[in-house]
Amino acid sequence: MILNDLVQIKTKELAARKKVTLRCCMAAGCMSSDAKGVKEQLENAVAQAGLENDVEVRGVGCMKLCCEGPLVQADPQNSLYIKVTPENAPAIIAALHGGTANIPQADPDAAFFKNQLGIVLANSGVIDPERIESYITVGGYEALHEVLREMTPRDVVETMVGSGLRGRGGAGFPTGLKWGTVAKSPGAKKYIICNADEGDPGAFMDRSVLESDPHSVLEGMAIAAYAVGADQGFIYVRAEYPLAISRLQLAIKQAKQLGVLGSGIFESPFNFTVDLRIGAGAFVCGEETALMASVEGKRGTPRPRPPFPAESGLYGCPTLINNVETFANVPPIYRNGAEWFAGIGTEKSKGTKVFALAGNIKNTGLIEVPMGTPLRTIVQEMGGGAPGGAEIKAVQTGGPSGGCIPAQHLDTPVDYESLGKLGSIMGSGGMIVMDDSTNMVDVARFFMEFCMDESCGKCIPCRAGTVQMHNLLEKILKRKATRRDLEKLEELCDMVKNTSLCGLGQTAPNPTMSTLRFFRNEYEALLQPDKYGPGGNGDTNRQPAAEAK
Amino acid sequence: MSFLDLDEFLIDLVDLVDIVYSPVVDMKDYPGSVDVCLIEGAICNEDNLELLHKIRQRTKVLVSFGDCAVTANVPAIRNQLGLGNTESVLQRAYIENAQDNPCLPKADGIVPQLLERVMPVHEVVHVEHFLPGCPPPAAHIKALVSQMLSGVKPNLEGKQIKFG
Amino acid sequence: MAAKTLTIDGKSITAEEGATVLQVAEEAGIKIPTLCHLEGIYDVGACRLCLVEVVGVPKLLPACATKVAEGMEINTDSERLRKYRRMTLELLFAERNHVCAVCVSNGHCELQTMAYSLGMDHVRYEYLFPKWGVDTTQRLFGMDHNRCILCTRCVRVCWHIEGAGTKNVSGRGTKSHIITDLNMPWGESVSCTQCGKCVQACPTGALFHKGSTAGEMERDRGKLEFLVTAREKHQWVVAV
Amino acid sequence: MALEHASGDKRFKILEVHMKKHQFRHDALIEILHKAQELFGYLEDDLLLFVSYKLKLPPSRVYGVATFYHFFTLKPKGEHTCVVCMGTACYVKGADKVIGAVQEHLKIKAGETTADNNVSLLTARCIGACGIAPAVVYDGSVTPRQSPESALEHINKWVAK
Repeated sequence: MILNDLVQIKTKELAARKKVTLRCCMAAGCMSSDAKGVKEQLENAVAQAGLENDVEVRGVGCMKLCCEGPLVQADPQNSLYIKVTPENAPAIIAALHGGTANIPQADPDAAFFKNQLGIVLANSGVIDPERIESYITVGGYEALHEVLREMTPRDVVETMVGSGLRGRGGAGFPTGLKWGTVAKSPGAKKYIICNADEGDPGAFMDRSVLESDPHSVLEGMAIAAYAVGADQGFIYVRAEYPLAISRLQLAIKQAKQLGVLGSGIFESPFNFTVDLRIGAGAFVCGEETALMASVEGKRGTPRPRPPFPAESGLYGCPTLINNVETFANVPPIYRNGAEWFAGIGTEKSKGTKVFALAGNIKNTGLIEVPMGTPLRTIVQEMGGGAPGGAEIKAVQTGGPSGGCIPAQHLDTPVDYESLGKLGSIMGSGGMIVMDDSTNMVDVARFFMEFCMDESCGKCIPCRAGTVQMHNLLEKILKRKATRRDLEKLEELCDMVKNTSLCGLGQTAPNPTMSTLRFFRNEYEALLQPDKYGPGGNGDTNRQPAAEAK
Repeated sequence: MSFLDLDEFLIDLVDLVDIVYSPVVDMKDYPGSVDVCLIEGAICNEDNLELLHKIRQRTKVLVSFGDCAVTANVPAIRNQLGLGNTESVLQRAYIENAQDNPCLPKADGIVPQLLERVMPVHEVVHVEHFLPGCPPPAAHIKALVSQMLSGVKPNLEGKQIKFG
Repeated sequence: MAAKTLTIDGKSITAEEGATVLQVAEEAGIKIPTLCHLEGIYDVGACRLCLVEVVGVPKLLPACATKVAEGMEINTDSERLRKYRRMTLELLFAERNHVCAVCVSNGHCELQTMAYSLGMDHVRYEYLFPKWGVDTTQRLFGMDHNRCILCTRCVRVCWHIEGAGTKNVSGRGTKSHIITDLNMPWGESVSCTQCGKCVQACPTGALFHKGSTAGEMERDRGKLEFLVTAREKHQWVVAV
Repeated sequence: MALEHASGDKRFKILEVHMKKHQFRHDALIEILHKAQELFGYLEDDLLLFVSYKLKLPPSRVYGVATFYHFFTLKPKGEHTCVVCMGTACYVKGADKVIGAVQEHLKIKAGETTADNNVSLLTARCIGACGIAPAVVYDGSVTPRQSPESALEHINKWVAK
């Protein structure tokens, strides 16, 4: 495999292009609404109309407007059909020659699409994720070639530092710095792990990337492996994502066959193999030390850091762990240069971020926007606001580790620092919109229950503390709690946050703390007078002691 | 009983305090304006609950006295049977383990209802001080009572705390 | 080996590279509370009692699993640490059924002793009263899950000193519990060598010699250290 | 005793071939449990013992891993499975009402199987289908925008059979 082979594949693919392309979304959301049947019927209809030479029916990855699926887009007509059924196929084909099909359509130029900037999702919904040729047509694996042939590992790390990319898994650690640490760590054997254990409930960005553009992740991993000196990579993917798993397996097989994975890639001395590890359902395995334990076939419990994985990780070797979206950002950075990437976004948060927009919002789906885009633009303009004329009450980001941002802060730009200031986190990119019918104490309880169930049980604050916090939240919701209980809850939040062993426990109190900060009145409205509290004499009319002071 | 282990300190104590209510003081109702109450036992039934509420209302300083009051201890082992354990507890005690004449005690207004859950005292009302121990050693009682009498805020530490 | 200088609670200390904060503090006579730590087996940093403050580090660090570094300024005792440690104990006492009055380890229990030293005179959280069983199927020993604090000392001695791997943790979160083999009654375990090291390691009354009644269960931790020293250093330090 | 199965049941052979593919490596334990569950439907004690014997791992380790992860089940599942996604997006769109209705209808709680072994009711933490919330997975097929009514309709098809 040399560059010329890539170019040849690309040329051949481009030459075979037909006049009309019908892109059918084949991501998990649309697949659950019979997208497969739609595609088959479209192919039949094309055959029946004798248009095989003019029309290509292409299965593609996520086309983003998930709530309206299955989606089909006709190009160059620029018609986006929504909620397509297999029976609609003949009408869609008929409409290719002018006229209109009596099928609901969405405006491909609406704000939902126009405000997006595709870096990670540039190929999503465009290329066929099951064909490596389709990825090569859009410049795939050229960055890897360039890196292997023209750059030293040190250059590669420096470019990454210069791009300003920060980890998309949640904490936002500078990727270049991480690469540099692993590269410098002594050790003959090093590993790369792609964290695809997307566990936040309400997040499906990584799933979409893996289903829509698996090769970009593989290419990103290969570039990272070259930079840090690793020759073995693992992708740790959730068992709940069968489609992503099968597409990854296919992608790895194709990449091996073509020689962009394996030994002596692009006739360089660089070897790199990637293996899949299928998770088995444990949220805590998103934590890197727990994830490594799981890759080693053990119980996925975290261990204290330091030592960090960069020094001592998988099997005790220096290990680089990045998440799916981070790796997917890598090829475009080397294709277009660090300056290009650094020119997008804000001062401290570069590039774009993919969000999974869901909850009480009109347009649910996948969006990719430049860092710094105001929340209001995302939920009101792009998301279309809450359905049925309801008011948006809060936006939850960061899942069980994040917080609820109230409507009055909707003008906050989305970047690591701004969200942190509001007691939330960027997280992996789940964004759940809540309307005014949402009970915020119940939301806090929902997330606490999640963390309680997902606590691995190793350290006491998380194992026993989440149970107590959950019970206190239930007590509040049942209107049985007093001010003293609320104080206990707040004290526990602080304790569990500061003493837990890993990120799960350290962030478990976040949803509770952020709702306490912005929606305290909802908690207080549920409290009962503390009849027998400090100084209490059983008189219900008496002011609680805390207020009397 | 451990209170009696205070020995000669009891004599000093008599001069300093009036004992107005106790299982061995002949008083039908808990009096008003009590300064200090040492509460023994876990809260197991409706009577305990009612009395505790009354005590809290009429007392300045409550001391949870002994493991049963502080932790609910052995009486609370029935909580492990889950909610609705009262039936099975009574069944076991008065029917299965009865030596003769098995029958459930029932007399409205006389036999108090068991609570669903046995609770330590401070789960029901605010408690100022805690003196655990099964029983609390006399030395600890003396330390606590002396501190209270001399007007300092009682504070037991390290060796002065004992469970079991 | 290079020496590192650091301060613990204001005291200047020179320590060997690679030593943990806990080891160095102990040598300097500074007591840091621990529960999951046990001499002779590797540390897991799970109980969080030994958390200390290190100047310049925003997070609290477990002394048992933190290596000393040059110039470290460590505080092992502060209002905040005392508060957290006490809360940790309260959470433990509320989690399972720790009834000291009827426990074999009453008076010899590390959990109980820790409660005294940290001034825990009552538990503010609601006791959970879970229903856990007692396994008395083993000929010599018993296991009372009600008193287990999941410190995993027994698991670690079984794996790393005895090498049998009979014990492990099953499940997760608050439902985790210690198992023998495939969660079978201890008496039916095929891999157990009945060596009793787990019983020596247990900090509470969860593992006990059969036949011991309330307050009778004392442990001989020295045996574990003796074995580890003998195996690793080939020195047989028999107490005289 | 665990080995006796190997001669009788073909599935043990298939499992062993799978282990061989992984060179009986300890770190392949989770992969092997996945395969075992795929073959047998659930992980019973004998099966776990077989795995531990073949991989030369203590049984306690195998059991500890099998019970750590949600995906593994040590009890047989019903003929049909209904997995209600309880992710945040599904929850705010009424997944709690869906599961409530199903629980009441089947008279079982989440995680349980009906007495006639017909339906297992499970919850998922998020299946990543938030765009079509609330989602329910009936016998492996993800179904969008469910309501208590549509869920019961689906389940009644199984019960009727």
